Amino acid sequence: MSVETPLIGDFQPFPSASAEGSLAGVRVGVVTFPGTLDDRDAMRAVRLAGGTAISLWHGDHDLRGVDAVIIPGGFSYGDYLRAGAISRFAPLMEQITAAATGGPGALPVLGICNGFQVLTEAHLLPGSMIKNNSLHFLCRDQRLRVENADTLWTSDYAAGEEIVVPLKNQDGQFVADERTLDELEGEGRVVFRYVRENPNGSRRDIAGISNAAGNVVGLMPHPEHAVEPGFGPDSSARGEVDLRGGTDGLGIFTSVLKKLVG
Amino acid sequence: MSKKFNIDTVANAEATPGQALPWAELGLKQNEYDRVVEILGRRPTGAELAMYSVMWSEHCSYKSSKVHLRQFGDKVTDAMKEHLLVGIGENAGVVDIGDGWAVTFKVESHNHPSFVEPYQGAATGVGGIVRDIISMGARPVAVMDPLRFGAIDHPDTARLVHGIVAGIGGYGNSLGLPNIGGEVVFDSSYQGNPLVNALAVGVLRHEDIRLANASGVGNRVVLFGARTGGDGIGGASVLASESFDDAKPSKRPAVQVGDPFAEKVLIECCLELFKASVVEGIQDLGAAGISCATSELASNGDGGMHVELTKVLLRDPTLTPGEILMSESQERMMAVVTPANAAAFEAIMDKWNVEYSWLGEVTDTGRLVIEWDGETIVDVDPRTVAHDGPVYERPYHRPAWLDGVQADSFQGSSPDLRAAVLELMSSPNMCSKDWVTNQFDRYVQGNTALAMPDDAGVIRVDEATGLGVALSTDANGRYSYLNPYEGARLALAEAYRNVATSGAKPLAVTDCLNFGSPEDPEVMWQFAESVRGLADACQELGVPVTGGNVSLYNQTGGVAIHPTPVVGVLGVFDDVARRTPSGWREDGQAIYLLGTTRDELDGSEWANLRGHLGGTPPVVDLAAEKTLAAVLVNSSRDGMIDAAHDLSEGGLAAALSEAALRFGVGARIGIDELCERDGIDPFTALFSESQGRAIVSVPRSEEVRFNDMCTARNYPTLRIGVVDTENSALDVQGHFTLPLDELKEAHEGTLPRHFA
Amino acid sequence: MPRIVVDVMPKPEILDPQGKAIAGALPRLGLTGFAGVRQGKRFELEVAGEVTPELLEQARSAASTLLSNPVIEDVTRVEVIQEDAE
Amino acid sequence: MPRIVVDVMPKPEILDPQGKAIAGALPRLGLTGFAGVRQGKRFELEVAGEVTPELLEQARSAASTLLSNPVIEDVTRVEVIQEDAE
Ligand SMILES: Nc1ncnc2c1ncn2[C@@H]1O[C@H](COP(=O)(O)OP(=O)(O)O)[C@@H](O)[C@H]1O
Ligand SMILES: [Mg+2]
Repeated sequence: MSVETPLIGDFQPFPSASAEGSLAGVRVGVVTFPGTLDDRDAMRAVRLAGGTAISLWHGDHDLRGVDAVIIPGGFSYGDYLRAGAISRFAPLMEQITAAATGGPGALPVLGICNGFQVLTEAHLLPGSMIKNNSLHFLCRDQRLRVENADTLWTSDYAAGEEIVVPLKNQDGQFVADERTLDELEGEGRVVFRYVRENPNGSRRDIAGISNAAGNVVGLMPHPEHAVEPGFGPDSSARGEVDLRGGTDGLGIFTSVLKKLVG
Repeated sequence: MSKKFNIDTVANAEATPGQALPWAELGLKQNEYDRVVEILGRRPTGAELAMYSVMWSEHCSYKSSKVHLRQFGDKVTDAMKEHLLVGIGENAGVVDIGDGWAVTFKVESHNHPSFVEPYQGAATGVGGIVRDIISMGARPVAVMDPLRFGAIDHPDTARLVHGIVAGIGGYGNSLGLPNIGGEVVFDSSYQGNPLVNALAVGVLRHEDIRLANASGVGNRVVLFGARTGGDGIGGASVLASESFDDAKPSKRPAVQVGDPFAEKVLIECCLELFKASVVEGIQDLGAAGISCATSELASNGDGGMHVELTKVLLRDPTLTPGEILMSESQERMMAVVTPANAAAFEAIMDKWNVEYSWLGEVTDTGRLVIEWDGETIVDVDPRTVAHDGPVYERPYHRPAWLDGVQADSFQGSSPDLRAAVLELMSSPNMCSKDWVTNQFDRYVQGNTALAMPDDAGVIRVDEATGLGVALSTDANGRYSYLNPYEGARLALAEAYRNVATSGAKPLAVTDCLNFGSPEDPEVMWQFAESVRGLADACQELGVPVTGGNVSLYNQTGGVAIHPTPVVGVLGVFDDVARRTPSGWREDGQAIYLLGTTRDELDGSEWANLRGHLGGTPPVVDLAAEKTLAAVLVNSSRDGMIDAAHDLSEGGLAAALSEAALRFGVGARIGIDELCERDGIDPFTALFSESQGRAIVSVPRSEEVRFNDMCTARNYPTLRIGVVDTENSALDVQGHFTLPLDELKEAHEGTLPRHFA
Repeated sequence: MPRIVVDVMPKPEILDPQGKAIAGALPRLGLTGFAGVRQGKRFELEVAGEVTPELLEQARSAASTLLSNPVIEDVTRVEVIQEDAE
Repeated sequence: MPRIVVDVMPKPEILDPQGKAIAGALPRLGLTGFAGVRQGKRFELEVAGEVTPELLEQARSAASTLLSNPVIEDVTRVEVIQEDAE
């Protein structure tokens, strides 16, 4: 059984942000677990980037033929026990794990916030997240540096480019042992780094990482909340002051669409 | 299998008329108990007593406030009803916002539980109001949280602030509801009685409105969501000892613990039920739990219901029937489903892994009959439980001390203005609330067009057209203390002005009336005056009250809180892209002050900082507020202004500081012409809290048009300065210059200093 | 270094959402033998020198004021552990 | 009802922000005798009947797969408790 996250009004069709019609042929699955919150936002981001968003249900055994998967943010299973710990055992995660580790041409997977936590719990990405140093939930606009612009999810950025996207979580402190951290650095697998201020104590200011093959990426901040003018952060790394005008996150979604078309 | 209780059946009640019952321990008065006996024509059973006692409590029956609250209905004109789809009396009111869309919104209190257990009290407060919204058939889309704490440096305040803020965030963030605004006020009158009000707003299509009623004889009644535990029935354990046979009852929890995850699942599950059209009516379970849900559903429908109580899934198997009826366990809902839809209902429950139990069915007997193991333990006319509770005309009178207080006007000597602005902006009530609001998710759902620290929260409803709503909540306990009638009108005026400042057209009102004990005639007077003031003001502004909540007995010992009528105003936007932020952005834009400034410092934040509370609050002129709102809404729609910020607590000094800090853009301001025009000194110009005022920034190209509009509407307007992006300072020429860095540090340092 | 262990559990009559979620997940892992789960906290207070009776008293006081919330939790144990093993 | 207790503690090399916050708060309560604090989790798995070796095996499996994350935590105990007391 696969059911869309119920809506009161269904998604309104709105014009695709992309002129390249071919991107619309790319199907990006967005997974909903019980307690997932940012699924509709991730779907909107895919659509604004020009692609086609497909809703995936955690209890299904079928990836519905999608070309890429986003595990969105939220509090799946309430974040009880540990963030992502229970979701990791969902039937759909078996499909995702198998498809994401399948060698060349493996499924591109992006985990955002809770999705990143699920990916570490599922051992698709190393390390783990513990409580923020402040012990508080923290919501703020966060500046990041794109350290690796060669992944499937970051190719629309230039290496070293800075972006501003919202950050919102309680368990956002990335930790791993020193050896793993060295390995991540050495292999260029640190994809995003906090700049100016480390909001939660993450080791080596790491905000996002990839697996060795580069198809699986996880990050704590929320690029899907910086894709639509008027509903993003107040600022952009491009410097202008604009009311909720920041769309620096859109590149994540256009990156994977273009890669999959190209 | 049900536990063996020595239960009190209807047959037993008839057979043992002389049996003493613990009605007094359950909070009933002698006359109330006598009335129950009269209604039933016999003594109640233990279970019936449980139902009547909770449903006739102040909290559920509004027995002290009802006679006053009627004015909200009585003073509604036909014109005000234009946008009302569902008015007062349902779980929440529903307002038409056009294009077939409707919104439902309501504010409620969770004050007492939050004092006992701040985190869980605040969390379950959010949970409760969100269930009200779901039960109307709506998808919740945002929450807000008006809060009041005791003095910032009191030893108990940090405990409450930490717990309550974390609880609001812990629950709301986990539900995926953006928090788009609220209030944080510190005042020693709330020391033993913090106020935790929570507002939720939801969105639905007109055709999806669901009313909580049980109609259709033979339709089935189902309870779903969390299991029923002993939550919230602490005081009712007298019932347990009455009827329990073999073992001692387990302990009853003193507080309720919320499970936001269960509620998030409940939201999605209910929306799927609505979408699939498999429920006829739906009712949330809050205070008074199953007693409330069954009696309200039955009396609002065909009038009868038959329930087998042993079917209720329990978390604690030692609960007695009376306790089950009274339990306030969270995250539960009750629905009425046709037999034909039962399987579809079950499939949706199974998909979301939600537990449910079929309790009974709708009947046409006019009776609510509840059985326990085949024996009748409740047989009542549900209307007598849900609607015919006692109504009191409590005595009230104007406090004798008020004359003295009102005569004691603020007499301050003019301070150094620069230092005064810094002091004001770093004070507990005027400082930045970022430390609080950064703990709330304002982005989730992707529809937040405006949020903290702007004047109103703005949510897009329709992605295709940009149709959306704006919301603001306001109250000023000091104003209400000085004059409760005017205080309530001032609260409405401010919320209305905040919504209009954001560019939305105000449409409807919700309110949460927080007061002391109604048994104190002086408090009762404050209450009566507040309701009268709010109802009158709603009529004058043409915005109806659609629902709300009353919270009484907010006092410690004999000392009541300041009367605090929290007012929430909802406004509508054709396109949220037109919303106006509070801060300046563009160099060279002209800054205008709208409205007239009088010497009105009584009850002000400045007087408060000097430890003074006396005199009379600022004058409210609602006709002027209406004109101001029209100016603000029209100039936003026609693109004449780029920023707007209303003047309220802290006056012009606060508004200028906030407009500058919003985007870190300064301005050059001149106040001498203002002083001359309004006949005031610079100190009054900056700190007076006269109403009906706002500052706006106008692009050069729009100045003529903007001035013409204000002149046409005959609204006082004065150009007081220009936006200055070059010089990062608030420069009040001839008086002082405040570098924004210094102002920001003063503004943002206060809460972290006390609580981080 | 000797440690004082403090165990804190949700009161039995209080809803334990975390325990409930775990209990719901176990069967999906094929672990069907459990009737319920409750999740509490375990604190280890490290002691620099010797555990004096006065220190144990301090630990008890910490347990009931800071480490537990008496409204919803019970302190179920305050005990000294000498070595790394229990 | 017998219970199986599972204790899970943060790995020593992982900074424990909660433990750190508690360690910082203790002296403010006048409790100055502790060198450090670590906060972990304690799970109680309720067993309906008897605790069989197979069930204990299930509990161990739950402890290592679900109840702890080996990247940041150690399972420090899996043990049967018969009565309400330890
Ligand atoms: N508890 C809170 N939760 C969310 N937002 C809050 C809270 N307290 C204050 N705010 C927000 O901070 C801003 C400033 O608050 P306030 O000065 O009370 O606004 P106003 O004077 O316009 O009513 C507003 O946007 C308000 O919504
Ligand atoms: Mg305002």
